[in-house]
Amino acid sequence: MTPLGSALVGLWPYVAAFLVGWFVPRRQGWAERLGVATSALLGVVLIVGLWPVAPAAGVGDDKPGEWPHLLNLLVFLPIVGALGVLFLPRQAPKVLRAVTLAILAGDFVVSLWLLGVPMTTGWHFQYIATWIPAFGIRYHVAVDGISLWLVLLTTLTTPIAAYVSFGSIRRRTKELCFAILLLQGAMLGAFVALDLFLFYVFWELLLVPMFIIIGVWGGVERIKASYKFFLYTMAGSVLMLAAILYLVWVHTDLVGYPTFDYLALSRLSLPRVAAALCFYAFALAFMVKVPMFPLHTWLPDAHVEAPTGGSIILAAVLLKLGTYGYLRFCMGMFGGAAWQSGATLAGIAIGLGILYGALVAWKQADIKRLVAYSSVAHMGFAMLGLFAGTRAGVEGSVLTMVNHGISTGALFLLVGVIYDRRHTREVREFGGLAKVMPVYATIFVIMTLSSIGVPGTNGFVGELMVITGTYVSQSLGGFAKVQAVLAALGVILAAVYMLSVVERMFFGPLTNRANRRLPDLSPREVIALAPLVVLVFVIGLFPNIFIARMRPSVNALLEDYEQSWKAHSEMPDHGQARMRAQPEGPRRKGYPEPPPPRAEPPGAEAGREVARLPTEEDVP
Amino acid sequence: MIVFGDAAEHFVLVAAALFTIGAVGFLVRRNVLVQLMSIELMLNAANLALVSYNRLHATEMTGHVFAFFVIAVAAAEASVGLAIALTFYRLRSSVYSDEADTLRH
Amino acid sequence: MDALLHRLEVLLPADEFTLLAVILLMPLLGAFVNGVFGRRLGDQAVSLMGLASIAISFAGSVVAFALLAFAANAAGSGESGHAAAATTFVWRGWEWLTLSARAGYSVPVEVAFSIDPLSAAMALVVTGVGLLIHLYSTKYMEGDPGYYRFFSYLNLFIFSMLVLVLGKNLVMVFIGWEGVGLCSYLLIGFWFEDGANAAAGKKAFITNRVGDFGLIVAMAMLVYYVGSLDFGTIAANRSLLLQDLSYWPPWNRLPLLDWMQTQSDWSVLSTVHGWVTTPWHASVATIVALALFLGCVGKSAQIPLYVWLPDAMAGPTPVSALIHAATMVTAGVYLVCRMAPVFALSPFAMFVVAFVGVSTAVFAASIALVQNDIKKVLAYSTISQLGFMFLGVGVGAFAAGFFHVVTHAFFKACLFLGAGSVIHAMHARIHATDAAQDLRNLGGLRRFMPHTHWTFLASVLAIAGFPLTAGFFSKDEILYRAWTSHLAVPVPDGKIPGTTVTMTGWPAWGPSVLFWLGVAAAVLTAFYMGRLYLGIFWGEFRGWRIVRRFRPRAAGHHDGASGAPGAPLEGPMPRESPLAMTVPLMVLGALALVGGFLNPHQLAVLIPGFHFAPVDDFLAPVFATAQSFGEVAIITHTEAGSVLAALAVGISVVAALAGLGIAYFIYAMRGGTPARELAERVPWLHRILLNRYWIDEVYQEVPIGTVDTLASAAVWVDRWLVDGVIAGISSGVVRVAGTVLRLFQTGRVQVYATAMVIGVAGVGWFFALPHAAARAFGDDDTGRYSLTAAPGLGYGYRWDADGDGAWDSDGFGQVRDVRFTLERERSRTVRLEVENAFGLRSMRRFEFTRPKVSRARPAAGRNTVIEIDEAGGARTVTLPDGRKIELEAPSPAEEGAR
Amino acid sequence: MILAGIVYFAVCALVVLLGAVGVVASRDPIRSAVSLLASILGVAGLYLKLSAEFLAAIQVIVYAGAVVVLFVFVIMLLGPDAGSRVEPSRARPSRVVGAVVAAAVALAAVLLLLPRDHGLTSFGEVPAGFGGIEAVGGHLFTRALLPFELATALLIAAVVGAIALSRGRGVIPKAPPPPVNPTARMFGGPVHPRDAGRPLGEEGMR
Repeated sequence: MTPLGSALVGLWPYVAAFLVGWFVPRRQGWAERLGVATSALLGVVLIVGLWPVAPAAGVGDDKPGEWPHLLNLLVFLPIVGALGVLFLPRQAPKVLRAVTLAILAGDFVVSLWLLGVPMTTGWHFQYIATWIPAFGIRYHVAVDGISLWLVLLTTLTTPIAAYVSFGSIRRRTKELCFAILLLQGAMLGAFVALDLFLFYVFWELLLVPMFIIIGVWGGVERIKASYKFFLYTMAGSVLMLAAILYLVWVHTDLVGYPTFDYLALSRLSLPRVAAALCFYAFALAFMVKVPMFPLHTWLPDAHVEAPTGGSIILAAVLLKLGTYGYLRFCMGMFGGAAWQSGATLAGIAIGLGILYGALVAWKQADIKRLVAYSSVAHMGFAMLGLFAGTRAGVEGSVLTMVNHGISTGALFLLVGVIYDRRHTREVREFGGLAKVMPVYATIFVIMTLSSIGVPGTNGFVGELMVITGTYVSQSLGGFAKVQAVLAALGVILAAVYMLSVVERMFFGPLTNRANRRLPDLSPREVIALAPLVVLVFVIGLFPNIFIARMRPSVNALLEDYEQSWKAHSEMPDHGQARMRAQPEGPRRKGYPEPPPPRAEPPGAEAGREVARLPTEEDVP
Repeated sequence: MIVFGDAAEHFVLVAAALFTIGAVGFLVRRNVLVQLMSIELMLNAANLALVSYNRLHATEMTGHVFAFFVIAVAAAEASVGLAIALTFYRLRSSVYSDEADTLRH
Repeated sequence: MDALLHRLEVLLPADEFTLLAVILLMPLLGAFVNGVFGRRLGDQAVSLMGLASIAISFAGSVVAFALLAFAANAAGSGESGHAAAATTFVWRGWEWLTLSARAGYSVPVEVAFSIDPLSAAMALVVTGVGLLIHLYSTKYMEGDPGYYRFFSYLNLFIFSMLVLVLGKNLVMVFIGWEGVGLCSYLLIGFWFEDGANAAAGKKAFITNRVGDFGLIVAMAMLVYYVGSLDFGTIAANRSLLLQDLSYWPPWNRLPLLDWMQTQSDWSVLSTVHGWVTTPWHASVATIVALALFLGCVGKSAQIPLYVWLPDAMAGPTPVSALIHAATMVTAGVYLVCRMAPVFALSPFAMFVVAFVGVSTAVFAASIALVQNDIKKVLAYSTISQLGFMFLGVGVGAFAAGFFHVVTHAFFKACLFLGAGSVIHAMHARIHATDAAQDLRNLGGLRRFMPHTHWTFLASVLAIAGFPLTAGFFSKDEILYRAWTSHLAVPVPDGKIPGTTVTMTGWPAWGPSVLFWLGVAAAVLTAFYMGRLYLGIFWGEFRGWRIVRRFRPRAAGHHDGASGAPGAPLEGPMPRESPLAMTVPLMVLGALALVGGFLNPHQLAVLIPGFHFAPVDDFLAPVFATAQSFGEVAIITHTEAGSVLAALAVGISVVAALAGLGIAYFIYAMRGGTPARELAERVPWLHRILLNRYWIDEVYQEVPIGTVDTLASAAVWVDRWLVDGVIAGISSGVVRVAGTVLRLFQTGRVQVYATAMVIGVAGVGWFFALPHAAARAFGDDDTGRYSLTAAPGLGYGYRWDADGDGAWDSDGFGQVRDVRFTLERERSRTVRLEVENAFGLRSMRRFEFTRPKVSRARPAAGRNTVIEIDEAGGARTVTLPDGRKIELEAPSPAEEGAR
Repeated sequence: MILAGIVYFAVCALVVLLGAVGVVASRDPIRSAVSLLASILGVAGLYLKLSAEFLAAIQVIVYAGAVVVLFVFVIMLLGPDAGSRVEPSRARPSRVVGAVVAAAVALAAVLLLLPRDHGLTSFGEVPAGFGGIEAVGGHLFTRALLPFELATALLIAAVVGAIALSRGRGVIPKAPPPPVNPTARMFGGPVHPRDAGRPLGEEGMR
């Protein structure tokens, strides 16, 4: 066989997927076809390319092929792009949009590079630069198997959100482009930052563009909603800042030099009360973002008032920052306190997240509000998996984060579609839409099924893993089984509220005259939705390609979690803070070393004794 | 023997006195133009102190450079301040700062 | 033939049985093509695609079945007629995910499928009946705008059902399980323009979800206790399920209860405390089996979750035939058979299965007695028959229960298709769904629709249990086994191993109660089926006045809007359905008549020593594991051919004939008058049955109402408590603080400037004061210490470096450093005084103490610091993580001695 | 020689302080401006005494030559309104504060001039090139380059701000926007046929 022929044979799944995708849209339109076909192709590439294989033997500490500046590029491409957009003329919105989309697409392509290396234990694409040496602040970014997926989720959903926004928002395009790009950079930065100072900077930075997006392009009550969003999140993170400073101070006291580095601060074993206080300071910041009861009420308001693109980003990425933060920082740094509070918090996540959120969602008349409350329920699952602290639980939780980003993001997009057409989101305004908008109805039903966790879609995988992971959890103690059973009740309620809204919107007679002539999805909307639909099934059918990559990281994290709990439980009641053993092997890479001794005479701090004397000659 | 005018303390004293006069002028006068001039006096006092201390640590030029920047800032401040004064005069036909009370209440 | 099978066996090895992939993927392909491209392909291509995919799948199932039989035969001949384990062909797709069990143990879940005799039989039924119903639908659904959608859903359903049947582990079964539920949801709401249909679909889905909840819990428990979800592994390790599970109280410790315990004054409280803290025990097997059974109850429409099935008849009739009669609803029975090794470990759970089954059988049959909608009658009949199946599997007669699944698929599919044929005919003039299938509008159709009539009759006889029909053999076997089976506790001493907890056994009154309830259900079944048959096909046609050469007027296309019997409506002669619809009827009717001879146990009553039960023999290896546990035989029963068996056969024949006879007497000979008289004499009973015991209303009020109230309360809490209180309090604090701080903002430039000047003056004051600050350096090891005073403009210094309390010099100089040496355990107080250019002074003391042993310097980095005392021995070792190890801690006494 | 130094310092300090008092005390702003000029020149003299030749030059050029002239311009622009009125003299807390601070500084001066046994701080020898243009420039363009650039940005911002402020909204009527923005050419004409003839940036606004 000729090389060309064999290449064609090898390529047949891609070609087939592309062709099927090409022929799927019913109406003629090459843009639509190209978008869907590309999504199908990407889906196959994803499956084939990411199929988990045993890592090649001898993958050592020096990971070959990891370009150290990849994450810098990833984070700063949008931020620099945002600044660049400021220099483009606002009179040419098409150019602005094109540039923004190009930057976001470029970012997505760059992020695909992350998939090119095996996600072994430890940090990847690590880049460290000194930033403020006096306080031990470094620019330290890296990904592991957990943040990898959240980064990819971000780079995937933000372009979609931007693309959708450009379809419906015609006002102040320049500012919109700036906000979206800055938001993207800040979100990515928060996911990859391993220095707490850097993390905090990104964490706060992303509030600003989101605040602007809600406050400028939002609905009627947008000002109130954006303030609520901002204040809730800010209040939580201020406590986190205090806790960070305390940790740095303790570290300096113990080891002799300050550092904000996650690797070092996560080795601290604090006295119990201090650990609990720091844990709750961090947890509060994250739980506001997640959000967990009773800090969740900003979410429905923000979602309802935010423009479609803002809602998508909010649901798909911003909420994940809360769960990710809990996983990375609360569990990573205060394993003992997290373990101890796990059962209580899991109770809140189930009773006041999964069940309560579902009940409230059921009663909402506004579709967007309903989806927002369903987020509360879904994030309850994600948090439950973390509280359980088992491998399946944590993996399921990370997968649930991704799933929620995809399905809820798509649902918000779909709600935006109908809002653009009818300028209302009241469920009772609709009914029988399946007749006039069949494609729309089909995709909405697919996303609903994903949201309620029907097997074969992505939602099920996460829920199953979380529930079984909860059942076998040690950290939840005697409550694990009851809590698993109660969480499983959530799957019933999810079906109740989601199917109710589907029934009321799409089925039944077409009664409202205004809905008679609604156009079905436009090519732009189809293209935006196609990758999400493809991903629903890719994750649902081949979850292992995602789980296999996060497994080493999750294992390492849980191992540390358990050790941290042991150290915490062995700590006497009025014990002193101390450092735990430093991580071994690749996970230690990038650990902040003590600064070199200064050339000047010793004693940086006046009046503080330093165990070094002037040399012999100095002594009279 | 250190004579009058050869000690750092004397220069600093002049600077302190100049600053005090400027501050008092800013507090006492209501004329925006005079207030701006008082600010210039205070900036000069700061500059004088900077240069004196720099003379004390003569291996570095930081104080001079700093004073240089202060002069630049003072120039900027003067131009903007005077522009504000002009605009204020145009709006209120007055140069007295206590008549700028739109934001009160 | 054998040579061909040999070839195939080589081609398809048992552990790489790719034929399963073909069987599974063909319907999926059909669903995809029809769903996505269907509208462009046209109806012809759609039906061809649908039919062809199912036909290939069916052919594949036949081949797989033949190979299984062949392999079983080979194994059987090799091992002298007794197969030890069931032959299983496996196809592994890919690893789906990995769960974690206790202690981090991994539980891989594969996308893997296997076919053994049980699933082969089920797959044959699914694809076979599915094929026939597809064929039927090509005509039945003709002209429907959603034609392609219908076939897409139907193919998807077949795919999901095959996943369910062929799944190698519980997760795969669950995927199929929810998949069929989804297809059922879509197909019930197929004509979604009618709100009632969509609501019925939703009801079905949500009710099924309640059952799925049980399945998820069961899966979690199996992961925890067995560490696997693979059927083979579960069966092999089922002894792990014989553990004690104390499921009450669920908490470890509750403060409230502790308080209650201490209240000895109030005996009520301590009594309550005693009640609520008394632990309740069960074996894990019982809980797992009951959780699984909750899933089965939902899917197979048993009490209390049967309510969705009657409503599900809103879907097109072929859907009712395929999904809600022949295949999907029997999935619960299939799952119990599949998990038989687990169920058999718990006699209590088995009794629950059997009792729920037989109660449902009687209950649903009683409702079916008075319903007028023919599809509703068939729906309740389905529920009732499913109850029979559960009775069968519940008493341990897994093969019998499963055989009833097969025969029921034949006759119930035939009945539904027949009903569909009738409705199709009625649509000539009556288009309202309810009216077209109302018994009061039918009658006398045997003259117009002979094919439908005869096949319907055959199925009615079969379901009624008329001797020698399929239903007779299967149902009678169930009843007989209900009477004669005995289920033992799987452990010899009746206690859960390692505990003193007694396992609940099978009650003594169980068999007889189950049997007589079953007989009652059989009588009722025969009666209402007779009523249905006679009502449709006998008597006069009541739909409309038949007019020769009827010509529909343009406006006459109204569909008998009144719907009431005897409406003045004219129409043509009802016509027999086309061939594509009657051929499936005939095939299924024939199977309903003769299908029973696949397993004719009962002939042993007539012919002593007769043994011919291919189905039983074929399935026996599958259920062999469940029959016993270790040495203990769990399921035993009196062998066929005995007097008891004969008696049982006799009773069930009498029951069937009595039911049919009464129906014939009432409806054929007396035209239904006795029934009406009875209804007038006991109106309450009639009303109860007609309104289906008001169960739907009760459900609407009690569980749904409760959840509804809860949801309203939650919304209230969310709006007023969470948002009102939390946000209110914080905003109140901010408002008060803002009001206070606003007082300072006068808006006057001079005031701000004054504040600034005060601040600057403060800073100036600080600088005007002298500050006697100094840095201390020292080394405890050498005892050398030094102090360096901080510089200041115009500062003069004087020291008291020797600590004698007098200044070293009277005046102030420029000496900024002092150095001195200390002995061990000596202290010194050094004083420093500073005078500045303004003549102001400031003094400060510095205490120096050289310790006995140098104080440890905090470990920096990864150094291990070893401190050495005077004697030269190591004292403390500081590890890199900051931990200190005291090597020898001198006691105070020792200290003193030194 | 020593005496000359003492006299020089005394004269300069006197000019500085008297000029400052003149700035604050003169009722007529133009007198204040002239006093300011004197004070600034005095400071320049002190700079010379401190071997800061370059700064002294800058002080004269920038302050005396530009800033004070700017003040004079503005005062002339405002004409007689610029301070003819007698200022209201109510006893305000700011005056009290000012008086107290001034008294404190005077006290400090007296204290400072009293003799001490440890003496005053001497300046010491002047290194070669100290305070020259080379030394300052070398520092400015190496270590302080970034602030230097930022200072230029600040000055530009100040210029723009001053212009924007003094243009005045109500005085100069706003020019009507050009019909088609020139940037349209840059990106190939009107963005959409629908928007032809409409100013860019409003396209799609409904």
